[in-house]
Amino acid sequence: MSLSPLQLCLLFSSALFCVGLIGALSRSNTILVLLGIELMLNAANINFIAFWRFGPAPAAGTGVVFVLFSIAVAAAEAAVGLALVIAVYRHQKNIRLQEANRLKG
Amino acid sequence: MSTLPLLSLVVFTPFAGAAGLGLLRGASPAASRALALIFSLSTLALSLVLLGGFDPARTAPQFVERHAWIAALNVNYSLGLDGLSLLLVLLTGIVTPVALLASAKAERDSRLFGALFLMLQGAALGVFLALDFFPWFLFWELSLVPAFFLIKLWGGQGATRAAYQFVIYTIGGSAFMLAGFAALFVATGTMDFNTLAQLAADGSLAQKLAAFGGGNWTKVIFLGVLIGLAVKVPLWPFHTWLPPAYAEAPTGASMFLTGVMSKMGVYGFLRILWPIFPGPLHDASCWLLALALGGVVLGAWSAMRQTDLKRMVAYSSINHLSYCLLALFAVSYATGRAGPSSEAAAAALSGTLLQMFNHGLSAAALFACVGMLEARTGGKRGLHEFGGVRTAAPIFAGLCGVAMFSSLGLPGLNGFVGEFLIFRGVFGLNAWAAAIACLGLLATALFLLTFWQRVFHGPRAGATTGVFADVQPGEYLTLVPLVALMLVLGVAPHLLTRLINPLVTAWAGHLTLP
Amino acid sequence: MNAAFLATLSLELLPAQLRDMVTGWLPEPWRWLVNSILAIAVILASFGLLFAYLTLAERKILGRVQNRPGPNRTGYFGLLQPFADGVKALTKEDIVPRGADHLLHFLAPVALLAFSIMTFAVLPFGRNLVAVELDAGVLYFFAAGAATELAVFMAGWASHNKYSLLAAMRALAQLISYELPLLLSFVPVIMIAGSLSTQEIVHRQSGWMFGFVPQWHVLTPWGFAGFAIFMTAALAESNRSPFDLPEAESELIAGHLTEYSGFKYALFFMAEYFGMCALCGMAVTLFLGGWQAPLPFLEFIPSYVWFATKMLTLLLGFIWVRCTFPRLRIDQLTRFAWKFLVPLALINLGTTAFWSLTSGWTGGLQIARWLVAIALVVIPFQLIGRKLSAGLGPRTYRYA
Amino acid sequence: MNLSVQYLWLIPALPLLAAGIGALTPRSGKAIAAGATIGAMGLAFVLSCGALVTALKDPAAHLVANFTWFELGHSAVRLGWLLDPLTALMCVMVTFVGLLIFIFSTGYMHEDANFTRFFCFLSLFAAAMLGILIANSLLLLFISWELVGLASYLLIGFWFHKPAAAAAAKKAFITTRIGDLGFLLGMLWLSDATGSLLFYDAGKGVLETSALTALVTQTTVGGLAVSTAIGLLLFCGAAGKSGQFPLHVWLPDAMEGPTPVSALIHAATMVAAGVFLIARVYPLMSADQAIATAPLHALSVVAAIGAITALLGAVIAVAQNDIKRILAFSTVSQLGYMMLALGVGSWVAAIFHLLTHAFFKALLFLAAGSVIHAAHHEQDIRQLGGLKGPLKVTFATFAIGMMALAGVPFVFSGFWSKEAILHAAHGWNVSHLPFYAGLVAVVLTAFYMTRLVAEAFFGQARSPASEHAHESPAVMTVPLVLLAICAVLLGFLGTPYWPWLQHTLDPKFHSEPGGGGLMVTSIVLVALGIGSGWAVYGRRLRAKASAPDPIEAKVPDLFAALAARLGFDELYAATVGRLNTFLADAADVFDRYIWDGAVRLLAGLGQFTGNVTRETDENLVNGGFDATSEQLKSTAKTYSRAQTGDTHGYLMLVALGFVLLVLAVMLGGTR
Amino acid sequence: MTLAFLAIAFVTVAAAAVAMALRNLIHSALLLVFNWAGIAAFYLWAGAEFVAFSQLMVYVGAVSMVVLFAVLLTQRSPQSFREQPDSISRVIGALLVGGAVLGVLFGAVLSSRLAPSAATATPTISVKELGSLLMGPHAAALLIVGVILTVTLIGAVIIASTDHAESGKDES
Repeated sequence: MSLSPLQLCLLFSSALFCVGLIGALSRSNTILVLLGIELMLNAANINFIAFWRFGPAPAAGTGVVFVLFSIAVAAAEAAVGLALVIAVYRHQKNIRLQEANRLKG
Repeated sequence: MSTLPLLSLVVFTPFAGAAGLGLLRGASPAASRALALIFSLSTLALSLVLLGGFDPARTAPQFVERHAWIAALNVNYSLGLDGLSLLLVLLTGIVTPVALLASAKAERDSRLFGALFLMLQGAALGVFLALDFFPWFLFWELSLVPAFFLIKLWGGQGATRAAYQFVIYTIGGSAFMLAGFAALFVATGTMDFNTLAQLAADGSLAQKLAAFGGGNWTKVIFLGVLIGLAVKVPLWPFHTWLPPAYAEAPTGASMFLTGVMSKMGVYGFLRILWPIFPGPLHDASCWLLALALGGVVLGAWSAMRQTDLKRMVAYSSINHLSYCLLALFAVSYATGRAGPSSEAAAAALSGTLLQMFNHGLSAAALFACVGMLEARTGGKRGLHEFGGVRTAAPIFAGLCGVAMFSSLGLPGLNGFVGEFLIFRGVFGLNAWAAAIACLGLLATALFLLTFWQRVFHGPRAGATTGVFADVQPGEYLTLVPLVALMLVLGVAPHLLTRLINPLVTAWAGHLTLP
Repeated sequence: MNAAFLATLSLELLPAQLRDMVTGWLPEPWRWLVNSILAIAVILASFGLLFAYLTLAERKILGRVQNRPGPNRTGYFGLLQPFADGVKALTKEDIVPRGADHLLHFLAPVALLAFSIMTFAVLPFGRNLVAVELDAGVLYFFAAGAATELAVFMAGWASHNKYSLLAAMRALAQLISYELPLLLSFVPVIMIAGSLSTQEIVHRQSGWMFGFVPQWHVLTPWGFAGFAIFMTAALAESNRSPFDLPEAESELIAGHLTEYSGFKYALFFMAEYFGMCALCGMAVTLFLGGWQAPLPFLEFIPSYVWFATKMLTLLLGFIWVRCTFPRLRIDQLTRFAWKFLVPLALINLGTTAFWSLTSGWTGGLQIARWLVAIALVVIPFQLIGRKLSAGLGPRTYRYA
Repeated sequence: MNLSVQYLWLIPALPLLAAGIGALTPRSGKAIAAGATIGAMGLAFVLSCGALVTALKDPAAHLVANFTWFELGHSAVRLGWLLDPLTALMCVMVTFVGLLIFIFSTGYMHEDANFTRFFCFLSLFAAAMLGILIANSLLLLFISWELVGLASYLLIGFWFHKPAAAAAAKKAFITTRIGDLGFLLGMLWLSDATGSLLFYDAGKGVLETSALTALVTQTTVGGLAVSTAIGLLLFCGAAGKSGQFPLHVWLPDAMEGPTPVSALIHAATMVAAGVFLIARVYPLMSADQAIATAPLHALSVVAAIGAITALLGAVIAVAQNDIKRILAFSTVSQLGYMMLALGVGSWVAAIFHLLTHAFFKALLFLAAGSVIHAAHHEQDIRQLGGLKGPLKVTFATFAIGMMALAGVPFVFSGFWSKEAILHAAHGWNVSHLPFYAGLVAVVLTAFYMTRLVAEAFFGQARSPASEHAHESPAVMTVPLVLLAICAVLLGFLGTPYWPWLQHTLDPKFHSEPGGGGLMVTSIVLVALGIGSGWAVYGRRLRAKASAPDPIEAKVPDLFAALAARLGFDELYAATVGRLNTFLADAADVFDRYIWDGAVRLLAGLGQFTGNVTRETDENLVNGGFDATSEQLKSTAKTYSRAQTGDTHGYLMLVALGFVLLVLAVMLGGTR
Repeated sequence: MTLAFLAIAFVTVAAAAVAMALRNLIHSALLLVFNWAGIAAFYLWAGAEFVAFSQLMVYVGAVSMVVLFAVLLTQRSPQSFREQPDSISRVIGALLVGGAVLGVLFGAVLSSRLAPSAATATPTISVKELGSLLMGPHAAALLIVGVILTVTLIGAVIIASTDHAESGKDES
């Protein structure tokens, strides 16, 4: 089955995405959930670069630019997420995600 | 026409006085009374100045002041003076100081009393001088406020109820008038009496209103304005507020109410209703005549039944005012009919004006006398509570006698001239109405003489047994000017007719129905 | 070896020619591979040698400064001392604490060394002597540098020891705090040079002003300020002298290296020195005009010689600083970074912007440009400096 | 010395001035007031004589002086003075009699406290009366007419502390006022019809031919000519003032006033004003005689009323016991005679009788006054008696007056004037009833006068008052004597043989011959009257005051009815009085309950709607609102349960959503 | 060329999978850092050097530090790194859902017939081009990202910091 490099990259990123998703869903430790999410974000970045590299319009560097922005934002998000985790921990003495459900209906 | 805004001065000096009194915290009762008197006399002085500058030959309003007030709504603050207003301003100028003098002794908080009285006077002057509906209605309503407080705070036992009834009844009426004028304004875009009158004269007002609201819209508006004015005069069925209001009011207030306030209603008829709605007034005149006659006859007869002197004088003022209306309605009744010499209409109209002036004087004098009776006997004013006052206070009896005979319409005194002219006019316009009205004359004579006989004649009995002082120097100042005026005007009425005759002839002149 | 070849032989191009001689005959893909391996080998060899003798030089100079001879037993003037240390390190027992995370414990020094060595790839040793010609070379340099904190953390964490963990945390704090001024201080150079590639930066500094003054960045007001901040930050990055809190004797024993011994400790040591050399190399490239000759008539000396001399002077500067400055406390250290270096670096960005915008001024304006630039550098330095030391005053000690 | 018409206004002005002075002088200034009044009256008398001289120069002419009172519309209200023989004669009479009465009353009222005020009112009255006489405009006449009414009110009610006097004054004023209404209406109609109220105004005057013809031609309701209607209305005024049949009730009560007042007002002047008015507007009244077809002639009504009143007055007078009441009723009947004369067409005879009556009735009243004065205010003839002795002069003058009144032939004026009236009545072609009534009245008059004289003067004194009676002082008796002389002499001015008076008044007057038979019948009747009177009362003089009256003995109920003045007062009280109170009650009830009720109803309505709106507001609107919000809350609760708070769950849902989305897109086949 | 790609891909995914599976937090964190380095390698393979180096710098340099610090700060005691195993049902559920998503994605990718790009010249983007792009059309985005970064980091510091007032309260 001849797979174009683009499809390969897409497969690679979707694989990474699913691993992130499974991790986020299965682990009860908040930090790992965050890391799972981080993985998903990186998978998205991979897609960007893949489409930039193998996509129809390589000249326009928007893919790359967007990856840069995405990295920046993901970093910020990670920082805030972990800060929240620390705050929750200080309050709840453990960081199991199920137990942080005070915001329910 | 001097550059000095005379009319505004006339209207606003009393208000200034009221404000001044309001501010003067520490003024002693005597000082505040004196101040109030000076300010109210200012009106008399200014009206004499106006009299000097007044040119009777011109029927159009003089000393006109016209400033745009709310330009968007074409509302402007315009004052004007013609024969009619001059007469009433003079009347106010005379009656108010006298009323203040009459109520000099009895008032508790004379500073507030003075202030309210001056406000009342200012409002009344405003009504007589305004040429535009907006300021006119403003003053019309404004006059109610001080009147309400005067009656309520210084009145007799039933004062509160009487004051409420008086104010609410009048405001109820004027609400209809306001609605009417609002419709008028929307249809014609102006609120100025003269322009409206011209529109009515050349018939375009009817078309405008018809275009605005359909065929009988003019009638509805006419009815609204009529009710508003009828309540104030009062026209007979709407008069039930008057006796309690006048009876419960303090002497000074009732003098002013009967002397000036009731004239506002008649002024309204002459200034607003008649020129602007000649047609509808003509159509409704037969009913209105009946009501006026009711007022004359039944007013006098119910006066007979009254035991409270003030209520009796109140009913007598209803009777007298109904004469004025009778004349006006007779004129409007005859407007369409061919044949009546404008002579009769002129007589009727000048009779109305004179009657207004004369009744102002005589009613005020009567109330003053009743007030004096009350003052001497600590509030008693029942018909049977006195007896032989003439033996106790002959001079007082003399002065009160002149006032009574003047309001009786005895020739030689001012009352007769007005009534004679009214009857002369009404007889020419509608003979039967005059005939029935004569009954009123008889009834007036009857109840006034009963009053005179019960109170003044007979041996000294009831309240007059104790010490019963004759006329005090202060009271002279109240009664003598009025009585003197009655005598002078009785003999030489041309002093007044000279002023109003050209105006009346002008009115009587254009009597053709548009 | 024909005459033409000898004629063209010049010192300048010597390294390139030597390389061509060795790999000239290989087919294309293979030649690239061999060349790069060759380059790696040469760099490792030269810098390994430099490391050895640097340790020696440091201990000799330290001794001389403290008026003592320093190591002079091993060979003439102690020249063989490094090899003796090396042998000692190799033969010492490598102890791993119980309960420690073996994998991480082993991985820490390796990672640290790997990242340090990676930074040499982009340094332009000579006119066209650069291992990898990357157009984002400087960025690569600092990206690799940034990974060192990870290794420190691994070291601290893997040794299963409270104190080493704490020390690692403090070291990390210092490294992170100083990474910021380091990065900010090189940004002006990028702004003026207009490119991230190291060769381009060096080429930008060629040319002379007034015939004999080289166009080096350090000789411009913002350049000098940038160079000063860069060097201070570099000192802190490589845990040297005033900032060598992590492995200071008087502190927590050897900081995060307490649990290391033997060869792993040597590796850490080597990585530290490599890091120091790399930073000095980058300082030379950015500010001191890389392999450019200081004076026009000295152009004939080959470029890599200039590079080496400048780097060595900086290294000796480091050692000299180590002898003179007292050690800073952790809170003074961080306050110094955040409240002094970072603001100055940011203001320096401002001055550079002013400098680049006013490049068109000529004549009188030229002097005004210089004066303003100098003022922009000196005045904030005075103000922030005075403000920084305002709170210090006489120190009061509280004895436990 | 003649007085031109321009200065005619001086005659009433002088007494008015005196009245003003009197009003201002304090009680103590008795002399000043009396002096001023009498002086003014004297001067007025002199001026009146002057006016008479000018009038006699040209009896037919009506000298006129008009002026504008005030402008009204295009024209103006104009008043004026009129001088003609009628005015002059009346002025002279009024001023002369007034003067005598003033002199008399100075004595009579001497000890009264309000002496000055009395004289002030008297001169006010005189001024008003003279105003009526000289008025050339019906309006001016009406004004003076009302002022006369006022003066009479003040004078009748002079002793106002007596309730009876006060009531009498009010009654007088009201009754005359009723008459005046008619007068006013007539005047209004006249002014409306002719446009002016002046009698003689150079051709345009009301009484001049042009206006009269206009009035006669116009007809009004019931086919009556306008002039007839106006005439009748004016006659109402006259009837009221002169105490004619329906409105005579106030005259007897008016005796409550002091006797000089009664004399002045109820003998000479005021009551005569009515007759004078009809005489003045006689052309208007007689205008409709020309139209034979007219359903009713004004004058016939006048004649009828005159006859009835004459008869009525005489009959009631017979049964009265108070000396002044008897004289009052006799005045009523004599006025009836005058109206009769006017009605039958001879206003000249009426005026002649008016003049003569003025003198002898004033004489009788003053004599009665002096009797009362003497008998210490005792007025009941049954109490008096035997006064002939002590009051010689009073008795003599009283007798002369009695004989003139009764119409004793030839010597006394009363005979001639009554003769003229009867002669005219006889000549009236419409009907003879008034003539017969006149004759009966002559008999009755003679009868009650003799009864009066007999009861009062003859026999012996029946009460302490009459015993100590003593003659009045000279100031009272001198006017009596003067009046007595006039009562005698005046008759000769208008005898059929030398009708001077008639000619001066009405130049076209011609006396028809053959009055002789009539004269004989009247002489016989007078003799019959006096004889029967003397027969009943003269011979058997009353012994005690309480002795029953002879006639009363014979016809007790008739006598009682007559004594009670035929119950007119009760009748009026019953009808008019009750109607009046009923109307007053009705008006008051109407006011208090109907109109006030309507207002209260409206207020109640307002309150009711207020409550209704509050109620609906309270539970309808708010209730609905609460229910909906409750509903909203419960649905919200159900949905909120979906928020489990489990982050994993949310992520799971997102993933599943994503899967479904992609499947939908791929399978959806939008490719 | 694809060989390198396959190697990188395989290593990265494996690292990720193991990271998610491990019980020891620090190990999984470090493996994740390795994963990020793998992704950076992929970027290098794809020719976007600048992105690779920034990925290295940002993730391997900074985010790893944050993660590790977070892990350290939230452990009560060393042995607590041994986490209790998650409930089986949750893991199974996660696997199912993950599998479904994976299947869907793979199906989508395989079934899509994206035209292979002409791949004339391996597109490279120099730092200058990138700079002009960033400063040109995407200048606004750049500024906004700058603002976001400052704000979020300050926010994170505030959230995580235990200022004395609050912590005192909590500790009790």
